[in-house]
Amino acid sequence: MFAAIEIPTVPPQASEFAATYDLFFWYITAVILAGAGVVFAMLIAFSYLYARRTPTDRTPRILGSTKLEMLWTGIPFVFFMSFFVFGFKIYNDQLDIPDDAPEYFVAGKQWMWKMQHPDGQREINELHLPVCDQRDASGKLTDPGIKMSGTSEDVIHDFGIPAFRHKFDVVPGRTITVGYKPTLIGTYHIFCDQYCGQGHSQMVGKIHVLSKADYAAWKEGTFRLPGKNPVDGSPAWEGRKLFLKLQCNSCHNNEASARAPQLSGMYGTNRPLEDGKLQKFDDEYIKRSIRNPIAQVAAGWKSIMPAYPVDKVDEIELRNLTAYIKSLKNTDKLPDRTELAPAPVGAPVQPSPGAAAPKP
Amino acid sequence: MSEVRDTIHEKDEHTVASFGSTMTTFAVLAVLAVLQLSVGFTDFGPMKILASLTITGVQVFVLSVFFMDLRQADKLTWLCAGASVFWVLIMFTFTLTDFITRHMAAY
Amino acid sequence: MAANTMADEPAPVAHHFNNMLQQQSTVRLGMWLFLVTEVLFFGGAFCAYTGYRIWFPKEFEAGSAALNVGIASVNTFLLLTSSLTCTLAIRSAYKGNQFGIKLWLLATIVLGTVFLSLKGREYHLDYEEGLIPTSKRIVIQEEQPDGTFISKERSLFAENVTKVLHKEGYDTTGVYMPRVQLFFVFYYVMTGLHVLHMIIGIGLLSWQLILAQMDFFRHSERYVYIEVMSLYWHFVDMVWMFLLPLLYFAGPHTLHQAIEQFKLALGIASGHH
Amino acid sequence: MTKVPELHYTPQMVPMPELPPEQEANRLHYLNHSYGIFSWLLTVDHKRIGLLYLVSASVFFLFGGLAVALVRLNLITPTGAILELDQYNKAFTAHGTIMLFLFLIPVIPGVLGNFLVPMMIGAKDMAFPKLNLLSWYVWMAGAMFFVWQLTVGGLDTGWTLYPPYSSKYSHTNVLYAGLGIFITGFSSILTAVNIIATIHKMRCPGMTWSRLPLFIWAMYATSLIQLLGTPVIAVTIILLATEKIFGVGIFDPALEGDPILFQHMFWFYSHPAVYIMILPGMGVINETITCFSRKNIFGYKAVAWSSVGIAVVGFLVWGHHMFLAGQGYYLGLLFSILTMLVAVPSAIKVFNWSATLFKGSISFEAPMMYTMGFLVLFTIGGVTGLYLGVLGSDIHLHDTYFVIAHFHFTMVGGMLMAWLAGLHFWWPKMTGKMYSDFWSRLAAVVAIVGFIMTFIPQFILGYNGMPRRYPNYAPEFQFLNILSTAGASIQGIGYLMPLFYLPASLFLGRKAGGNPWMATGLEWQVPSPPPMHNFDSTPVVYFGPYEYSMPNGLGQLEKAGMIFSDEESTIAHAGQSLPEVIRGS
Repeated sequence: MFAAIEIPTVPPQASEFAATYDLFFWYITAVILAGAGVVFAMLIAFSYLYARRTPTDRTPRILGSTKLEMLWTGIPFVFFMSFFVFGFKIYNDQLDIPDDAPEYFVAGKQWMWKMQHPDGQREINELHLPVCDQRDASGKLTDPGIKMSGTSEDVIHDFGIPAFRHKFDVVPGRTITVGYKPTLIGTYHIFCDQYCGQGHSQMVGKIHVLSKADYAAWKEGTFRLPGKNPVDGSPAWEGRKLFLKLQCNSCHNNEASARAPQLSGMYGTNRPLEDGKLQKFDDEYIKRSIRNPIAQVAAGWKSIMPAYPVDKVDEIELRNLTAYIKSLKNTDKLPDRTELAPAPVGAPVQPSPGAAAPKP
Repeated sequence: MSEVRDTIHEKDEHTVASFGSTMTTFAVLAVLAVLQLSVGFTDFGPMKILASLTITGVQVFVLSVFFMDLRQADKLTWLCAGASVFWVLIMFTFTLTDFITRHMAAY
Repeated sequence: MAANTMADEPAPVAHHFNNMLQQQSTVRLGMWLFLVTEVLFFGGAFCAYTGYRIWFPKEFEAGSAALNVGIASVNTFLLLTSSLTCTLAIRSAYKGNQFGIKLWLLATIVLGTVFLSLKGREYHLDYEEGLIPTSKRIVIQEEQPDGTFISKERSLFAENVTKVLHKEGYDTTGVYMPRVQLFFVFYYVMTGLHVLHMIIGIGLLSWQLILAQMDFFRHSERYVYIEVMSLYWHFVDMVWMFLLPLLYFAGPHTLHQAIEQFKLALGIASGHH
Repeated sequence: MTKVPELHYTPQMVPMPELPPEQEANRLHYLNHSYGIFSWLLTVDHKRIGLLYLVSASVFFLFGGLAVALVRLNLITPTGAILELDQYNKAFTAHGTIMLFLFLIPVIPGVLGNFLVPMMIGAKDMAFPKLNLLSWYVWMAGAMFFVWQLTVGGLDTGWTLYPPYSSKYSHTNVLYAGLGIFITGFSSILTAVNIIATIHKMRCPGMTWSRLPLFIWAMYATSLIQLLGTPVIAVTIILLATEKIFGVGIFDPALEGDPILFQHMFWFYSHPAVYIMILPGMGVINETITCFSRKNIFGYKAVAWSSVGIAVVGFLVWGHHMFLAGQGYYLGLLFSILTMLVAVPSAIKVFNWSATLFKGSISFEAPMMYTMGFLVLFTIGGVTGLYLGVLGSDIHLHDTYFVIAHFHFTMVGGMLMAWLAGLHFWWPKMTGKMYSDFWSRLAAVVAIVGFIMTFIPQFILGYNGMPRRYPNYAPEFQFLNILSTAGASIQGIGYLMPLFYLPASLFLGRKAGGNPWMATGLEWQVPSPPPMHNFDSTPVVYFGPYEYSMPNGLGQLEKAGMIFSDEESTIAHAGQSLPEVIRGS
């Protein structure tokens, strides 16, 4: 165990933010070392110079000095403010994320990290990311990097990647989005930093930053699924499968007797609600209507739809359903109510007429 | 030397309010309570909460100044009352700032 | 007026005080400091309440609409009167009127007790209507357009509160019941804490009454003990002044409804439907 | 009048007591005026209540220490050396809750505050002696709930009790612990009421606000925080308990609640609470550093008001615990800038203390050793706090060992050092006996060295991203963890040593005499142990608290500071002009 003692000194700088962060970190360190140095110098010097010589030492009656006190109130204050300004700047910069960045998704649950790539590819406790290497002439990174949206299915967790100098709490019931620009190829820790129960320290993972080529290859390697199912793996496709599995199509369909409103071609339009207000048909509205249908009922429809809490439709599935409904153009029909959920991956492709579709 | 030897304490010498003024205070409070109820029983829409809280504020002021004798209390007692209000305000300001602004932008 | 002649001789001062004035002002300050913590205590609850009310105004009004304002309205005046009577008790103590002390203290205790019993009745009514927050779920049969029945699982609380609200003629479309339940949690916690404080207050009053019975207040300087106790009592009244508009009158109510509800509470309801 | 001996002394040769031995032997004081268990359990004497706190707080300190011993041992290997996962979680939770609620918060207000506040301001007792005793019993009752929940399986939520974990997913004794927090909180409120009332209403003649010892200012600020903060944690616990017992939502997002609201209300108390813990320590340092450098405090007003400043601004910064918790962006901004403000008063204090040593006559008995330890360690703790108060730098360090190291530098390196300094400083006054100089100095050195060895590695661990509350960790962190554990054991020895030589001093120690340190405070002008009601006659104060450098020595000093039976000399010295004051040099 002690054969090769490993003493961590500085963690790898694996993202653009990490570089900025370390600059700031060492700036603070320099300043406070200087400040503390002054104090320690005073302590040492005085303890040496003014150590009690004779028991009857006389000491001058010094009550203080307004000038000095001003000085050591003012100077620290100025530096503290500089910390604040600098710190706020880097905090702010890492918050604005390019819109064209592909969105990865992480859902924490006791005690694992469930990740999903933009194309629907899922991983547990591991995440493969492409490195950012497009730079302009000045060497500035032009790669948009990636978006990382996170939420939790039970308690509060915290998705932390020391090598990126980055972490954020994943809070149940909310989705928080941050951005990464990995710059250094390698494998790094993922830690859960917010205490979440017995397995807290087991809730760790690895983040693999791969070159763009390797990333593509990795995709290739893991993406082809057995059987001939035409799975394209996108969230929308996953959503469609779910749409059938949950039998949303028994009400949301294109038949005359449909008991629920039309979904295709709705995205982005304003829909009238029963209380007369107009509601924009956006992601938020879709998600809300699945979790809590009666909150905003579309005009002219009875609120007969059951609610789907997190135990019925978890965060990732909710996201997939949303993606599917989003993807429905006016032209494409909703699956009609007789269409069954496709057989699961690996099952016989053509279900024999007798065999019912697997119900959830 | 008794003057010198008297310990330091911020003096606040009280007398009790006259019977008349006590009854007057009560009358005022009762009227305010009636007002409070009538506001409660009518529909002002969003103004309702403002109106009723204003009345409550007046009630609390009257009660504390006359019944709780802030009227003749010393600075220190006023400080207590003031401090409690101030700290409650601190709590409300920050917490509610979060409740109101979180949806605009959160980390 | 034997009391007065006795009040002339100075009251004994506690060993660590120099004079009566110091003792009195210290005792007074002590209670004020304690009230500061009480304000922050209720402040915390109100803060949480306000936050959620900002988020869910619709549901909180709905929840409030299901409450019994009749009892609340009457209680307001009971508590106000009790504040008056305990102020009068201080006055009698200051004047050294022993009978007055006992009379007014007793009056205050009685008023407080009536308040509590009415409050208890209100809780009981809520219980009967099933307005108790719970995680229980029930299965109900719901008729489909095609005449068939399908069974659905609903929250027990949601069903009950919907029933009550419809009875009150309140339109529950778009009201999300879990949030209404949140309102009711706050209703019970805040009124519960208030009731708890009233019980403690009545305890203090009774203690003072016993002291009065033991002629403790023969020295009129000791009126300060009744005063600090009354400070506490006034504070409890003050809390109620906030609870009334925030809990009971957050939603729509009418005087008629209040009267009906109060009759119902007394069991002399005249066809309350 | 108390006769103050000349300056020829070291703790080895403390001057004999003033009274002739035979009188001294049968002098009545607060320890020997009555005997028997009930004379202690039913006492309303603030000094005896102080000792009650001393005993109980020390016991709980051992409990907390035991818990952390398990934690540190477990961290020797990356996979956990001795404990199961949930055992570890319970161990660190026990360490946190016990150390905070049963030691750090009550110890200095309870022991030194009770013992010294009345004596320092020349009062016979606390304003409400019975309440004072009650608050000890209430505190013990609360403490019993902690002990009880430990015996029935412990608590595994961490002392922060964040829902929804604590309210929904943890099946340990959240309710007992919550009850414990609630009740001990009630006790600290009562103590605070008592101390503030005492300071306002019971000061002896001449003891104006500008002549109060700075320890009193610190206690005042502390009590202010306890008064204003504690009730909020109480109501928060009530809400949490309601959610847990009835399974209804208040903080649970699945039931429309908001977990972040809990964090707001929790930190509204718990951030000021860290100032409840450190301010009394700062107060002690003011007393010791002036005494052992024979100097006036440098900038009395600045130090006094910075205490109050910390108390007030400390309420405006709680959100810096929640930068990453998902609170509003604008709020984070606000809290970060306010945090930078609250750092300033602490900086002022540190600089003023260092400047106090200037041109002093510094001697290094045990209390001064601990004081020096405080100055060094607290400075490090303070400056490392800046990383965590800044939005940008907190992102990486949040919830890592960097945080652990930071607050142990302030809480242990600051508060615990100050507590030991105070205990050693006033021990002779409390017991009338002087402890062994050698062993006390040795203990101080051992503790400080062990401390540095324990927590410096944790800064590096934190910067490398090792999260807190991890029983198992990545193998590359092992070496530093072993180092830290080794340091912890050295530190532990340092804290155990006083447990032996202090009690031993009761039987073997020399008589300390009224004023072994030649200190100027009122409490030092009565024989030790002090008489039952502190002062035979109400003292009168004519000068500030730290007149260590009056001309022609202590003869005048004693008249200057505090006068007893003969008023004439008092009055005579009243008008006398002070030597020149070096100000604004």
